[in-house]
Amino acid sequence: MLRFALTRFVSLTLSLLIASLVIFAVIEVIPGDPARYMLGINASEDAVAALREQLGLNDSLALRYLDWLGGMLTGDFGLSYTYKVPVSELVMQRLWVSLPLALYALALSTLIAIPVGLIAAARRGSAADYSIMGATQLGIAVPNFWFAMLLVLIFAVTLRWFSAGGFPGWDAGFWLGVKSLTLPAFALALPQASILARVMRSALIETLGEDYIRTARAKGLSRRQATVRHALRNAMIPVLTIIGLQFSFLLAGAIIIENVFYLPGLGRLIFQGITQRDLIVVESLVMLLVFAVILVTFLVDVAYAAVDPRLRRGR
Amino acid sequence: MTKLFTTAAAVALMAGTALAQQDTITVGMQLEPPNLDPTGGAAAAIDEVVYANIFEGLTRFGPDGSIQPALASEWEVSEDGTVYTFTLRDGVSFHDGTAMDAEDVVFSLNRARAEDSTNAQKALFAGITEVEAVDPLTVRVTLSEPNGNFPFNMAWGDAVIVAEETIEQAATTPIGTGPFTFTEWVQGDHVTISRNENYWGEAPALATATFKFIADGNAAFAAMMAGDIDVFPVFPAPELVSQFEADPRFTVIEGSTEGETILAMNNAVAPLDDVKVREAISHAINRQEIIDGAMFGYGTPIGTHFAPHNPDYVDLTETSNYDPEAAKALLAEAGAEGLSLRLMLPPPTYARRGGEIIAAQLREVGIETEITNLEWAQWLEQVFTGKDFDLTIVSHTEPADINIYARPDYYFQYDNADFQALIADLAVESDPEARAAMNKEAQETIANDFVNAYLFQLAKVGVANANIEGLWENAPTQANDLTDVRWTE
Amino acid sequence: MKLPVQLLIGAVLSVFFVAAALLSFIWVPHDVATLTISDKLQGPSPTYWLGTDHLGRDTLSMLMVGARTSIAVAIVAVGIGMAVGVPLGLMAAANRGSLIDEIIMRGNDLIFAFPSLVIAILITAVFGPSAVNAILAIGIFNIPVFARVTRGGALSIWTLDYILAARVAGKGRVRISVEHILPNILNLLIVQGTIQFSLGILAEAALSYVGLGAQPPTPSWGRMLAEAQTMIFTDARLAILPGLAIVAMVLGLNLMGDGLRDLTDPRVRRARA
Amino acid sequence: MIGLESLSLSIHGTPILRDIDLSIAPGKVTGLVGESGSGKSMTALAIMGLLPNGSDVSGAVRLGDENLLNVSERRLCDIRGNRIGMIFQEPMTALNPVKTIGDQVAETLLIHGRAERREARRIAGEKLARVGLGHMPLTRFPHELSGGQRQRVAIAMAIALHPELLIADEPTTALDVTTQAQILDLLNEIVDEEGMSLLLITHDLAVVAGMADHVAVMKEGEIVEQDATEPLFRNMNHPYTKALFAASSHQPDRKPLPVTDAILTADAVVRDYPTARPSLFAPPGRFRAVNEVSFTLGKGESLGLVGESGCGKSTLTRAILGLDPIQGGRITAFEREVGPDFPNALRAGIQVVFQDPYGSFNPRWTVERLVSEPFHLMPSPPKDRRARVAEALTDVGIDPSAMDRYIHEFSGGQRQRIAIARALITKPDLIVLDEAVSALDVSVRAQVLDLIARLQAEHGLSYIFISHDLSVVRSITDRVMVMRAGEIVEEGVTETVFTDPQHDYTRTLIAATPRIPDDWQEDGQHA
Repeated sequence: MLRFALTRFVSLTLSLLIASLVIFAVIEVIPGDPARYMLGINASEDAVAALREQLGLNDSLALRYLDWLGGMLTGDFGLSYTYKVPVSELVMQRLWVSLPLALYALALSTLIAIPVGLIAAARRGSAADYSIMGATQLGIAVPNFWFAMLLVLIFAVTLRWFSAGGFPGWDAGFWLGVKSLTLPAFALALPQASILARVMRSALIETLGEDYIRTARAKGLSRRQATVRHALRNAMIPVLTIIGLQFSFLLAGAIIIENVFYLPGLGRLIFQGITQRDLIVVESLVMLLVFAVILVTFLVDVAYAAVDPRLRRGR
Repeated sequence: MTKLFTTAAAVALMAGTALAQQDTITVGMQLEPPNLDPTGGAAAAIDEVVYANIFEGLTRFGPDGSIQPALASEWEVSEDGTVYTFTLRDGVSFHDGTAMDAEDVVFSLNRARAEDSTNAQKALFAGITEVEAVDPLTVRVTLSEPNGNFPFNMAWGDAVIVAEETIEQAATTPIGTGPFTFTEWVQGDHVTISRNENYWGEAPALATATFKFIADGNAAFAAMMAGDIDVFPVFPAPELVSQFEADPRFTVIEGSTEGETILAMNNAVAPLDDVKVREAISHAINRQEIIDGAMFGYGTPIGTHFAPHNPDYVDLTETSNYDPEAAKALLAEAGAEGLSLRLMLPPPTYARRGGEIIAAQLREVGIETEITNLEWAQWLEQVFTGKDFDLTIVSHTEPADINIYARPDYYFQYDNADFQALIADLAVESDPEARAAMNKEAQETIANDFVNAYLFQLAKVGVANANIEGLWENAPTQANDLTDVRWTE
Repeated sequence: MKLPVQLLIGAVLSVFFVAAALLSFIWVPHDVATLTISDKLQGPSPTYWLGTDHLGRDTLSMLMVGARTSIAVAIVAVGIGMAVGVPLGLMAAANRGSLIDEIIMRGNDLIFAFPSLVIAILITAVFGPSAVNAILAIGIFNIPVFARVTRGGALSIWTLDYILAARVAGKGRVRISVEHILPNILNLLIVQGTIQFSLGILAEAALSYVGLGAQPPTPSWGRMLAEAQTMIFTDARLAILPGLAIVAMVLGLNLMGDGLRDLTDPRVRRARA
Repeated sequence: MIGLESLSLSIHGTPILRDIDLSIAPGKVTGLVGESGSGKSMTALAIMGLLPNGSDVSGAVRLGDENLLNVSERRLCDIRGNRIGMIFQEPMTALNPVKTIGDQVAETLLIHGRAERREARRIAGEKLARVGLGHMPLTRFPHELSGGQRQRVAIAMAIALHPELLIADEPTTALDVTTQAQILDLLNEIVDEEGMSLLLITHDLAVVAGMADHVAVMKEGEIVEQDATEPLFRNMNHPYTKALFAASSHQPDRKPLPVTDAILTADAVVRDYPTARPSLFAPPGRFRAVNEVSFTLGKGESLGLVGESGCGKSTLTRAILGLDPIQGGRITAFEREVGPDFPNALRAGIQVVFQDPYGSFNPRWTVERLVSEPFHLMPSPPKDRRARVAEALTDVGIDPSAMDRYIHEFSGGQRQRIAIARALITKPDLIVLDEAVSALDVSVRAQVLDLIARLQAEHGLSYIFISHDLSVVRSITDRVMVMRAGEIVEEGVTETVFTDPQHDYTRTLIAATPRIPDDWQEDGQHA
């Protein structure tokens, strides 16, 4: 296990290093001067030049890359150009919106998808199966931002059950925070739940066709017992993969939803960072997201091992 | 049944709101300020939060655009117009309790004009040769040449008075002299300010005010409707305003801004260096259609680069009236048929929607356009600095900025020596009547040269709870002065 | 053999939109480049079957031309993904376990690790927003998908005896990949292609919605949604119609993909027989 | 005590079983024999009530005074595992990979409420000991066990509640011959000691001959003949029984060819596989699959290679074909070293036929293209390509008109013939037959063996005949090598090796092979 972890660690570090190079290179070639953006249309040339100097934009590329990389290793992500606060502070603030939102959406999607997929697989070919499959097809086809618009229209404007968006902060009370994340979480969860339910169903159907299910039935297990005691855990492997992928997606991919509900999350921070040419914020955030994805992938691998004993000892 | 329930809920909600919000207010803004230091950035959102609320200058803009005393109670100009002596108010202190005196003024002005200054409007301070503290309540400013605009310059948000000890942290925790003190900033969501109990003037009616940032027009609408926002001084989606007009809970405040929205043309490159082509383009444009289509009727047509609410304004819209036939004739005359031009559009709605309409209108007279949407940073780099464009749409929101036409290196590259001389004279002229005449001449010159196609004066369309009074109607500068804002019930 | 119902429904929906898109090349009810501002925001009428938008353009015509944009972007993006991903996948499978396989697969993982929408935003920030760059952004993320599917499918075929037979017949890896592997994973690729196609339509809509896709005056469904967003309270039709178009097209493609998979998957076929 | 009465079954309208009458006597072993598709397994599943969806079944399955076809699903659950246990063919997939073997055995007890968790685990331990796995911790997972061990776990699960009937559906087909012998012994022992009935389903006549008290022969969904074992073998009243018997002990008619000079020589061949690195920075480990194997094959000779799975036969084959590099020694064919640089023209002299008639052909090619693929080895493909393909097809007994058809239109036996045609197309000197008849039913296998024998005589071919099946190797080879763990343990003239094996392992192999007693065959055999 240690060797497995070590090998993974080396390749993980290498991936991160390559990722950091790519990110830095891409972001540095984005046209647009942060200093001029900050000072606007009437700024004099020497004011812009002075600001460039102040922001360290006149240093060589290599120097700035190394600076950035070195900073990150010591946990110092630098100072945001526009906000003038440490990037880590900005990120932490936003993370307290994005992370709960991602987890909320993931929980919703999992809680909806697993029972639904289970029912569809167990009653394969029944009316329930067909309606579930039809509904999930629809769920996958609906763009989540459009669904979000509809949710706002129904629940915020017409019914007024929820506010149309915004996030009061956790200080305002836990339930208030949860409430304001509910519509966005549903908007995010719908397509994810549809995908997950389908994966769950097909994985389960596949496992139910395995020989050991027949063995279990020959032992006297009922169809339901065989499904719950034998098929479910084996079917969890593909489901786990999707859950892992979805988490990463939800963390970073909520940009549009965050915009619809004007939530101060990571996605919006990236978007703002790009429009404001706050390069250091963008670089650090993208890097962080890539790191999160790689970490989640690693955790999913570990979770596999927990589910499947065949994977426990090395390779 | 459902309807009854909804209505009851709405009534309950409103009653609750009214009671709870007697002296607090939530102000909606489309853009979040990147930081809160008005001397360190150009973003309008900074001034919209801090101007006249947290920070004050020697002078200030009044709601009608007039220049009023602020931290300076009065000022004198020397005979030759080069020395300004400001008398400061007594008993003014910063929010941290330290007194504001002449040294702070000297520091603020010298900092803004220093060589390594990063002030976005450094030009405002360009003529200053010396700033002295005569005594703790008197400041003398010496200019290299007379400047009738100097009190006007000092009213800008970029010229507010700050303290040396606290300026470094102004980006995140601003400390000024204004009627409100900074309370908190939840990045990405809101800024809260509270009443300054030690304010030198009359204390404001509001105990706290929260600026909430909502970029999306829909969300802004929903938040207004839900009562999450009490006032949205510049509502981001004009197409939704009619909904508020129909609703007695709200008042719609329609005012003017200093924003001349123009179709800027690159005067230095062919074929736009030919005045006939520029004239043709000006005649090809139907302003009312743009105002209706892009701004849903909000906006005043203009024929030159000057705000219609200014007493010196001349209506020159007829010079460049909508006349596609004339446009075609002019193009033929200039030998410029079958033109294809690049139209660069920055992000605001007026530009993006207006651009589509203009493209269609130009097509009618035989000019094809290739639209490129740009972010502000790209627009600044490519269009504004790089001057790599044919046409662009932008609103010039700085007040009284016709002088930009005297800068031949300005992005639209209008180079007219007579006009430059005129503006130079204007700068040193302080007689109001002479100034008015010169302003008129300037307006006519650029209109007749068809430097740019002048579209409309950007309207300021705000939406507010009907029970709020004291809001600015117009926007002589980008600010949300909350000093006199109060609830009526 | 009986065609699966979902394949039929899917094919009908997809063909409907493709036909509308093709028709738009030769005929639309109203020219979408002409603005009739005096006719703005009209409801459905005999002149404008589905009404007009805020600039007085005919919604039906916009939807038809928008279908063209969506389909074109999605097809080219999938094309890029296939053109690059399939050879990479074949190469990786043919050299299983080698350094080249490792590099290709790690490269794939790396692309997967990047948040796609963020990268799309970055790409458009670098090159400017346009349909071409939207294609590029969507296409890049299609590459690892196809590489993976290809490699997975190819690996299982490489274990079959007829590959050994081909090697005994003296054929090299490239030749075997082209002659034996590719034709036998084609059904996999078609199914995946259909799915990626529908994802491409969703991605194009999302990118256009945030203003990074097709640029005006080119109509696109995502842009129509973005423009109609603030109209949802006054004229919900404008926000609902393009959304429905996206849903119907994506639904059609997904149903078709699933139907094709059922049709080509021998396991399902056996169960059906 | 279990009786099938006029059991008929159709699935989605396709008739599968017709009027099956069979009674399974208590404490006895009943054998059910038939070729693939004869309906043996469906009969078992019908007894268990585990038929697939769409099944339409009539008749009766009597257990005590109940007809299992009429009782509720809940009642069936009570009976399954409790009164009837069952084991299946594939030990590798029959166990749940994510549960320990102890839990899986204990589950039988738990599910029927016979014991509490702790008690169930104790009994599970006992039952595992009963099937010869006493040394195995209960916490092992199936993937840590060998195939034979897994089949033992499956048996332990099936007998945990001491059922009246145990159904074993091809329980040893997937196992090596020595393992098969052990499992069959175990089953015998259990039936004897516990007095349960065993329904043994197999395609192998020799297995039932050694195990069963009563045998039923199935063909196309019907029982064509049943009787006590010995009388049935002695009498063979039904022609199908006779045919089946004949095929299973078929000896192709062949004479050894005069062997001339060597065409293939292996000299101390070593083939290593890299395995996982033992530690992070250490070089990868090595697994020696073929260890210093040497032999010579003369022209016109038929050389057998026998061994159990994993002994290295297939690895050696791949090395001979020049598909994989070798790490030591050398292989010479036609006086050139076989390896990556082996010229194509010479490669054409060595062709191969694989085991799996389904995986051996690209399903998207026509037969013509499939058969002519080895022409790739020639510098320029022959002009008369179609004629050559037709010739090869005729040679193997396939009508040349098959040329434009696709492979899925052919049966398994026909496919193996086409595979042989493909091997013949370049007129090779040597054909490697890698388990070429192992996947075929006995009657088809007999025909293909005849074909192989005939072709050798007609074309003067040399064969390397690789198989795990000793009787087949015995019938078709001149010389045989016995391989075990990468090494040749015995080599010699086939008859000598089989009648007088020298090595212990060879003896074990021969002893483990089930045989029909010689004295039963007098009447039935016709060559």
